[in-house]
Amino acid sequence: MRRYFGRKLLTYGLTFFLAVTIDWLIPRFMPGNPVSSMVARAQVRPEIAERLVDYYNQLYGFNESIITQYFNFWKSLFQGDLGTSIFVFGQPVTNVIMDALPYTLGLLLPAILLSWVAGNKFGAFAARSKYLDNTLLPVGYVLTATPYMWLGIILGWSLGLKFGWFPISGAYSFSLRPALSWKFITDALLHWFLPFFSLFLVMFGGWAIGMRNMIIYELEADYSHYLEALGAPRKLIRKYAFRNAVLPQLTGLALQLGVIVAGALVTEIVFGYPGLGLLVLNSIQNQDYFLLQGIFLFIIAGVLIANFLIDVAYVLVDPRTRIGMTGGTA
Amino acid sequence: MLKLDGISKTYRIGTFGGKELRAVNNISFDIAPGEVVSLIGESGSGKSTIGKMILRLISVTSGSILFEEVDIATLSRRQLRDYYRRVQGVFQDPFSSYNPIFKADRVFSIIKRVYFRHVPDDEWDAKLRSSLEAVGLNPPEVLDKYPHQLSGGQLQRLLIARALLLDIEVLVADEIISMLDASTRIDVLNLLAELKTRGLAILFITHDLSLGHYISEKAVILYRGAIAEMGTTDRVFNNPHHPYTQMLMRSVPHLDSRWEGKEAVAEGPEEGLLVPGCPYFARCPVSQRSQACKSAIPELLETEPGHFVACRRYADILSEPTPPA
Amino acid sequence: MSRSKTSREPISDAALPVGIADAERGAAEAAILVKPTVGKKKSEILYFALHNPKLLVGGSVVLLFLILTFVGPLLTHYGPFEYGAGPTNGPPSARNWFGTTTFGQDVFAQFVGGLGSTFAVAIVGGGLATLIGMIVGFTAGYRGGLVDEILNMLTNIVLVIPTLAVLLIIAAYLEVRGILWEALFIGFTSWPWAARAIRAQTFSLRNRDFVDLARLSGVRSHKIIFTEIAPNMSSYLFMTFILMFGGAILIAATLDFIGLGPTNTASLGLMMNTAVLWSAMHLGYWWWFVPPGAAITLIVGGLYIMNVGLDEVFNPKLREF
Amino acid sequence: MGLRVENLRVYYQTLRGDVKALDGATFDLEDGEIMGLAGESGCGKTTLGNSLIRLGTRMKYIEGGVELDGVELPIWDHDKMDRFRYREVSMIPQYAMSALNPIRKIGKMTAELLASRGVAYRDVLPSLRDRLDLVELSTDVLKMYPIELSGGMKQRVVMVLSTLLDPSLLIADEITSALDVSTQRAVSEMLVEFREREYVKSLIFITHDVSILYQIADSIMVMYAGKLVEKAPTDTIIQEPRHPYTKMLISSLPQIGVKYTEKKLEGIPGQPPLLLEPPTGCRFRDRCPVAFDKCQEEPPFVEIASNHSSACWRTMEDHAQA
Repeated sequence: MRRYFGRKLLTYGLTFFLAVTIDWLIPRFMPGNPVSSMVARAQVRPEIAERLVDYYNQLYGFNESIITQYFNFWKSLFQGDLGTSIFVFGQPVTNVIMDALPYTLGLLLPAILLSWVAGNKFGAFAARSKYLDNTLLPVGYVLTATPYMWLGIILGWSLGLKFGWFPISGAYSFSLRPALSWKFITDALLHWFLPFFSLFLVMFGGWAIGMRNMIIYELEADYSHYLEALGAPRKLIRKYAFRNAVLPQLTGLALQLGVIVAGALVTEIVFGYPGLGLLVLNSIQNQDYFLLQGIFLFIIAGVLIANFLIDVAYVLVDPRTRIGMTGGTA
Repeated sequence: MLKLDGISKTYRIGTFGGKELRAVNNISFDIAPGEVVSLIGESGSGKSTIGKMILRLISVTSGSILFEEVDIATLSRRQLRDYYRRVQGVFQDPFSSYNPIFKADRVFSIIKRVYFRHVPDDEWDAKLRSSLEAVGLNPPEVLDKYPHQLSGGQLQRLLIARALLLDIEVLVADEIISMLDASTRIDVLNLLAELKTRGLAILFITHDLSLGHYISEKAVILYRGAIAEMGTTDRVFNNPHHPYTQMLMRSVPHLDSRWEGKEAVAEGPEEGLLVPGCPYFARCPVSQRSQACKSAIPELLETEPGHFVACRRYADILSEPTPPA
Repeated sequence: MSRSKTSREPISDAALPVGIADAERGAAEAAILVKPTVGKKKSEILYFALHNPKLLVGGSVVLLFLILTFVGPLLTHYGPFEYGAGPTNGPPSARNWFGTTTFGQDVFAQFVGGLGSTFAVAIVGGGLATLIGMIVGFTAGYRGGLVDEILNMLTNIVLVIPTLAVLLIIAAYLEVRGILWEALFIGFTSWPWAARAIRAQTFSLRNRDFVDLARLSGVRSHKIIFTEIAPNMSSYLFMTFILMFGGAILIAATLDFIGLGPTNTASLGLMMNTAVLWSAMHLGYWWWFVPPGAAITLIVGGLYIMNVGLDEVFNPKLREF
Repeated sequence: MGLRVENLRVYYQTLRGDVKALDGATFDLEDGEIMGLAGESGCGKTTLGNSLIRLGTRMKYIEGGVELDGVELPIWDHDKMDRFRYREVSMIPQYAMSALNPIRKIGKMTAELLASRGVAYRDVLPSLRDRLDLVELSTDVLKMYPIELSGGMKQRVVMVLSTLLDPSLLIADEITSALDVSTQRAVSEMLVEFREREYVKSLIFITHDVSILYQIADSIMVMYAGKLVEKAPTDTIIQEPRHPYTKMLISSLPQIGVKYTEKKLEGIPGQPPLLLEPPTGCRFRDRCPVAFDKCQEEPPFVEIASNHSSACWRTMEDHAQA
């Protein structure tokens, strides 16, 4: 058991280290110097611009040797100091991100979990008969082929604008202040629903197809045939097949996280939902490099942690990995 | 001609070390020109691993394989190519030995391109036809056909014909008939026996004792990677010394005598795991199972001319002149 | 190194002559996993391909958009970004089939231009991803041992890193971005999926005896990969490319939508980006944002369904009858 | 009262039409009888075995009746057969080593399976323990996962599981072919013990290895290309087979003590026919050394001596003159 997690931690540690290095390297090797292009946009007279460039270089330590820059980058990273944001002037990057994070997580976590459970149940159901298979499955394929943002726009336009059931921008109406009042919560939920629903639908299609294929494969496995030969009821056979088919879907979830996070960011942009997605868009438009780098690190850390949690869940759920590792074979 | 000198093969399980699995443990025997040696062992005995090591498909962990006194591990790519002109192999599953999306006779065009590039086509066709007929195949029936259009027996014979084209001296036959039906199996076996009369040395790898007895002059009985007993086939089969061989003789279903007594199920420790003493210790019924058996690996002793046994029981007796009880 | 057990399996699961194989299949058939194409006659595969509904539907959808990419620009005499092609925010009309944007640009022209760039990015990006996937997959699958270990770790690392986050950094600093940059980026970040699939298939083929037989005939290992293993997987490689192609379209659209796509050419993602920025959704200019998204969904959906059809053609086990 | 099978015909649906895998089988099986079912790959023995309990996905029932202990088995109807499965007829499959659900403890799976068949695990536990002892497995196997057991152990668990409800007929399909010689003998002897202790009333033991049948079977039935060829008590089949195919098959089996140099054995030339369009008349006709024009007509599978039936015009002739 220890060796299994040891190897996993090593991979994730290496990945984080590599990601942080990329994050630090890119600004240094890209054409043009971030500070000078930042100052140039301020359109000040040349001699002032020059002093500004020195000031910032000195402030951000660009003038020190590469190695020391790298170390103090790591040092500041551990102190949680990711530099100050340009877009939200003067605010430390960490605070800006911390404000936006709850919205993204509030959107992402329920969408992932609910779509995973519903998708698997639906996929198993669709594999029950040929008729269901031919009617419901193409829907799954279309859903999973839809770009996240486009489904967001379509839902926003149809359910939001045309039918007017749901608000289509922002996290809560401007007239309200965040408070634990019932009124505010319902309003926030209404704003939350469309981005959540569009994320949910796209992921739902993917899990349904994955489960349908896995279940058909498991129903053809030897243990299913054996149970059938002993006259076991369809319900028991299908229950075992589902249990076995869910395991690869769990690893599938871990591998899809990168794509899902990207989907969440763009969906936020469509609905103007104040999460990391909107932050990304604004920082790109305002060339706020430090905020961008901060968001990059948060996303990487989040995905790695999620992957590790899924690995832990997998070992708990699948006895074979548990037994296999401890060399328990008789 | 081909000499195995104390060869072993160990596999590391798990990426960073962890358990070590010894599939083959210090095996030594040799194959003389024109001699048929049967290598008999059950699954997990390491017999196929030995076959693959001789064909240099897998590396040897320790010890060396000498072909005409030259260690094959030292052969360069070009020398290896010449080695394959004189030593060839045929494998167990006829349908896995052919690339399913090409015609079956492509195995011939591959060796033509590598070894007989400058032989004119008509001469090559004649050579091909004669080797096909030599293995009892009728050329128009088997040429220009996909593997799935031919039977297991025909496919194996094609491989033997391929080996004959290279006019090899040693053929490693790894369970080549175990997947054939009883009726076609015996014809391929007879074919091998006839090749022996043409001076071909064969290492016949099998788990079936009766096949081994039918065709070979020398028999090597393997158990969990080590030689249990070795010698001329008659001596080993008619007068087995090692308890494992005796148990095998008792368990093999005959067509003329029924099993007597009872045979317990043997669930020894997991295959290949490093066992300090005699590998057969866990299942050995012999009463004098002494501490010596548990601690040291018995070496191969010659109990009678041309008959070797790896069992502690014979070591003590041999030191005294009287024959075993 | 997996040790093959020499269990005396009387029924070989490979393709015995059809009559015998099927007669004795019984339980053995259920245990057969996805197998590379068995050397069926080419005409037979073609026959099943032409009669597979999923393949036909998916294929024709993709073909339709491909034709539209070439024919489209001839049908409209406006450039994708040309102003004054019609009234601002005009709904679809005879003059502007897909209506116009807030700047009076012809949506149909943008749409057709966008299609072209999306296909270009997807082909180059998807192709590059499949190529790298093949190189990594073949080497890891064939070589095994330590090489396999290292390549596997590399694959897992690239797989775990959210590619979008990496692009955030690169694109933010890159002023001028063209289609080629985007395609290269997609190719270099989405290959792990292909590598994993090809590695698994190569590993299963490598243990087949015909690879050992080729080695016994003095054939060198890279030649074995390309003359013995790869041809067996040709259908598999084609299907992997289709998935990579579809994936590339989706990623490209996402990048363009965030504004990290090419700055100088029209693309479906960019159309949706400008539509959202100028709140076409809030104002109800559906003709501005429906076509680009619909095109992507139909193309990628068509590709996926085509892939399922191909899988049924090449892998008879999945075929229900 | 045992098993009566009357002209059973089961085909395989393939893309190019129906493979006549089992083309009319008529035989009886008495209570307490262990019948060996022998034949080469492709002869239809697995198809016959499967059709008595569960038709595979691509198997198609054509015609024929099966009667067990006087009751007709509805083998053509998958759901109706459930009532008989496990209680009356059970099976040790060819894939026994991978037949256990990998993510379920063996005891738990047995309990759920029995519960689904309306049997309480508690009532069966004592006899389950005895049977595990018989197959030399300790009872803490019930608390383990299948991955923790070796192939041989998993197969013995399946042997116990399949016979837990004392079925009248047990079908064992190629259970010894993947085992080592020593385990092979032990497992075969265990099956005989199952019959002695009346865990099963009658047993069909399917294998291509005739010498195993000589050790444990009371009678042997040989099949060729989807047809029954000969059925007789074991000693008769081995010592004085009457059908040409059986004779050639037995004589081609190498035995310890037989050497190539002394007695060269003969195989059977040619290959079995493809069953997509099987030849008319006797299907062994092209490979049979004693074939004559009468063989154009299909020989019936009839009794040519007491408890000895065969399907060959030659054997009927000798029987008529004898």
